[in-house]
Order: sequence, then C-alpha cells, then structure tokens
Amino acid sequence: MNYEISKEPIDIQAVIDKVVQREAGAITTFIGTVRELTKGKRTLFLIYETYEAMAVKKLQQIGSEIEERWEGAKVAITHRVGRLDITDVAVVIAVSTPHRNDAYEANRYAIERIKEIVPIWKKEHWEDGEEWMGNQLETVAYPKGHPEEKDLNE
Amino acid sequence: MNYEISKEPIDIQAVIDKVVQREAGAITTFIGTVRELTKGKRTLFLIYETYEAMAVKKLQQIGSEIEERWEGAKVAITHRVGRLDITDVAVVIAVSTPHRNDAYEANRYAIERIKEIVPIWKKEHWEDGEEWMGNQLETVAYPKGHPEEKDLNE
Amino acid sequence: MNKVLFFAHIRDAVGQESLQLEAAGKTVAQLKAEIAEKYKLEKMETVMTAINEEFAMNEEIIQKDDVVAFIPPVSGG
Amino acid sequence: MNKVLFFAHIRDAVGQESLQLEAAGKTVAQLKAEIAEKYKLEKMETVMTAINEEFAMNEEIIQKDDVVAFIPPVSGG
Repeated sequence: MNYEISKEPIDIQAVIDKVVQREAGAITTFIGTVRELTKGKRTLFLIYETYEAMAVKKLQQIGSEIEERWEGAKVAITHRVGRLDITDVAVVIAVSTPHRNDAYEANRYAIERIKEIVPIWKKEHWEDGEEWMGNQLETVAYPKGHPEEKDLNE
Repeated sequence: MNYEISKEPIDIQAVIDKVVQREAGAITTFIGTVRELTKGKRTLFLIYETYEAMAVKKLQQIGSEIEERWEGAKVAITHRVGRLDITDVAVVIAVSTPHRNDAYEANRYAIERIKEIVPIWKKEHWEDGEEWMGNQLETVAYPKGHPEEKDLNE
Repeated sequence: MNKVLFFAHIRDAVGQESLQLEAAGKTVAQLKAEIAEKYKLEKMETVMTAINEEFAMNEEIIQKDDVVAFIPPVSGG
Repeated sequence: MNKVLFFAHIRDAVGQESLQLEAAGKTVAQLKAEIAEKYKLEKMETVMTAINEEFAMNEEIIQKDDVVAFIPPVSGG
C-alpha cells in the first residue's frame, strides 16, 4: 500500500518507512502544507476532494514511471482529503534511491505529475468566499481531452 | 536549536517540526541513510566522528546562506555521530519555503555544502578492513587551505 | 446503463455526485456536450474525461456499463 | 600554549585526540609542516586547518591561546 488517499492526518514517518531499503543511501520527502497566504489573499482552510479509486491508480502510475526512469528508486505517496487547516500536511512523497541526485529529481517529478494527472481538487475558503481551484493556471485547457505536456508552474 | 549533532537516533518528525511555518507551502527533507553497497563493496557499519563545536557552527552557516539566498526559507539540520548500521539515518535536512521549487533547490544546496565544509568524518567498516573516507574524491586537494568551489560529486 | 461521476465545481453545478444514464454508443465528446448543455456548465474544454478510471479521448465511444467521470483541472499536491 | 586537535585518520596516526604545545607566532603552514614531519603524516595538502572553529588560511599566524584543528577532507552527509 505505497499509494494512499487518507482522510486522517498523515503519519510522515510511516510514509518514509515504506521506502527504506538497504541499497538506498538517500531518501527525499516532499511535504505539501496548507499555506496561509496565496498572492496576498488569506486562506482560512481548504477542502480536498478526490475520485479515490482513480487517484490511487494515478499515484501508482507515477510510482511506476519513477521506478522505470530512476534505477533502484522506491516511492510512496499519501495524499490527504477532507478539511485541512493552515500548516496541515496535504501530501507526503517519499523517494529512496541509491544516489542522492536521483532522489531529488524523482521526488520533484512526482509532485509535478500529481499536479497534472491525479484527480484531487482543492476548494479554498477565504473570509469573503470560496472557490474550487483549477490547475493554478486557470487558462490552461486540454483540447485533446487529456494533458500532453508537463505544467511545471506552481 | 535548528542545527544539531546527535549521538542518538534522529527523530525525523522533530526536525520537520522545526521548519513548519504558516507562510510555507512546501517542506522538503533529505534523509541520508547508510547504504550497504558502495561500488560493489559491502559495508558492515560506519563510525561518524565530528568536531562538534565547529560542526554546529558550520551547519548554522549553511542555514544562513540558504535563508539569504531563498526568501522565506527556514532550515533545520541534525547529523548523527557514533556507530551506524545499514539503513540507519545519518543526517536529516528539512527546508520549508513558500514555493516548492525553492524547497528542493535549497535542500540540495544544504547537502552539498555539508559535504564540503562541515567537519564530520566517516569510517567505513568492511569484512576485510576499515578506512576513514575522504571527500569521496580522494584526489581533491585544497591548496589554499580551504575549499573554494563546490564539489558537487557524490 | 452508465454511471456518470462529477467532482469539484461540476458536482456543485450539477447538484449531484453521480447520475445513472444511457450513454453507450455515444462518444465522450457527445456526452460531455449534452451534460454541459443540460446543466449550463462552462469551460468544459478544460475538463477531462475518464472511462473506468482511465483518461479517455474525446473520440472514444462509451460502452455498456462503462463508468464515466468528468475531471476538472486537478489541484492536488 | 595552544591546543591542537586531531580527527579521523590524523587522530589515528598521532595516537591522540589533542596536544598542548606552543605555536603562537607560527603560521598555519609552519605548524602543519612540523606536525606532519613529527608524525609522518601524508597527504597533508588535502588537510584544512581551523583556528577557533573557523577555517584558516595557510599564511595565518597563530595567536596565544588559539585552538588549532586539522581538518581532513570531510565525509559527512
């Protein structure tokens, strides 16, 4: 169960434990937390919603892509859903590899891919309203019905 | 106490907790673990030794360099010393930043700098002997008595 | 029959998490256009479609019992 | 008097963690050469020197009570 959607707070150490291996000298983690200010606007809390069955499949796909591309890599990802407050952990990505540069690169690849293909949506709640966030670049369309190139922007 | 040398196993979550901030949307960690095989040779265990007072100062310096270079970054580093077995955690670097690319880059900078300027040494123990490891590039010399450029090799 | 799933702002607009309807034989694009018209959904060109938990092209033909999901631009991470 | 600290393979070669000796007025390079000769240390050109926990240049002159440390290539991380 290296790829999970969780309704409860994420145990970071438990995600890390899944990628420990005798052949690995490096583990990187990415921990996405809820930030208070985005472009000067104050977030009160977030709601994350998911299409869980598909989200788990897409997380697995990302893991497979990484293991194919970076030799010896092991991956675990847990994404939380439901209501999250400021500083709460939304996602934890752990990647272990024999060499450290790969651990950084593979981890970064994972977060970019999550933002592209994993069916999870966040609704921002502010003092004066709420809104489902698009892909952070609201103008991006996928005319062919699916994403074809990486959106590397935050 | 964001920069520590520890004789006990490192509590990864405790290092992460030091960099949590309301302004940060991303935390990266680097966890260096003891790998069993290095260039085909089987390691039994390692001994890490340090010049502790100076090592803490140099870790602090690395943190300051990062906070100067990446706006809004917060850093914590703990390095373990003493005897470590395979898969034991030798170092944990946690970096939080408002934006995720910075968290990856600043973290990578930290590990490279540790391998350059922090007075910590490891002795590898194999079945047929033991040896203090140099800077992994045994031919590197510092003719001016201190390192002047980054050694980005592992 | 086919189950059609909605998420995020589309779920809010439709007012339901899913619908049961007959879509077999239609293309993804046809079903999308019908749903968009019925519920007055905008920006449907940014919405992807999944069939049985895999992304599908607009030209793909929906089969009997397929589960179809409309996937607005994702914002996880 | 000055305290001189040794680490890693230099500590093994010298057989002690530190020495007390009079080094005030000498340069880092002079002290390094003396220690290297006395303990038959090799590859000293790869060894850095710290004075009072900061890296020092070879030309720097050691002061009274300075703590000097020889820093072989580091291998933490």
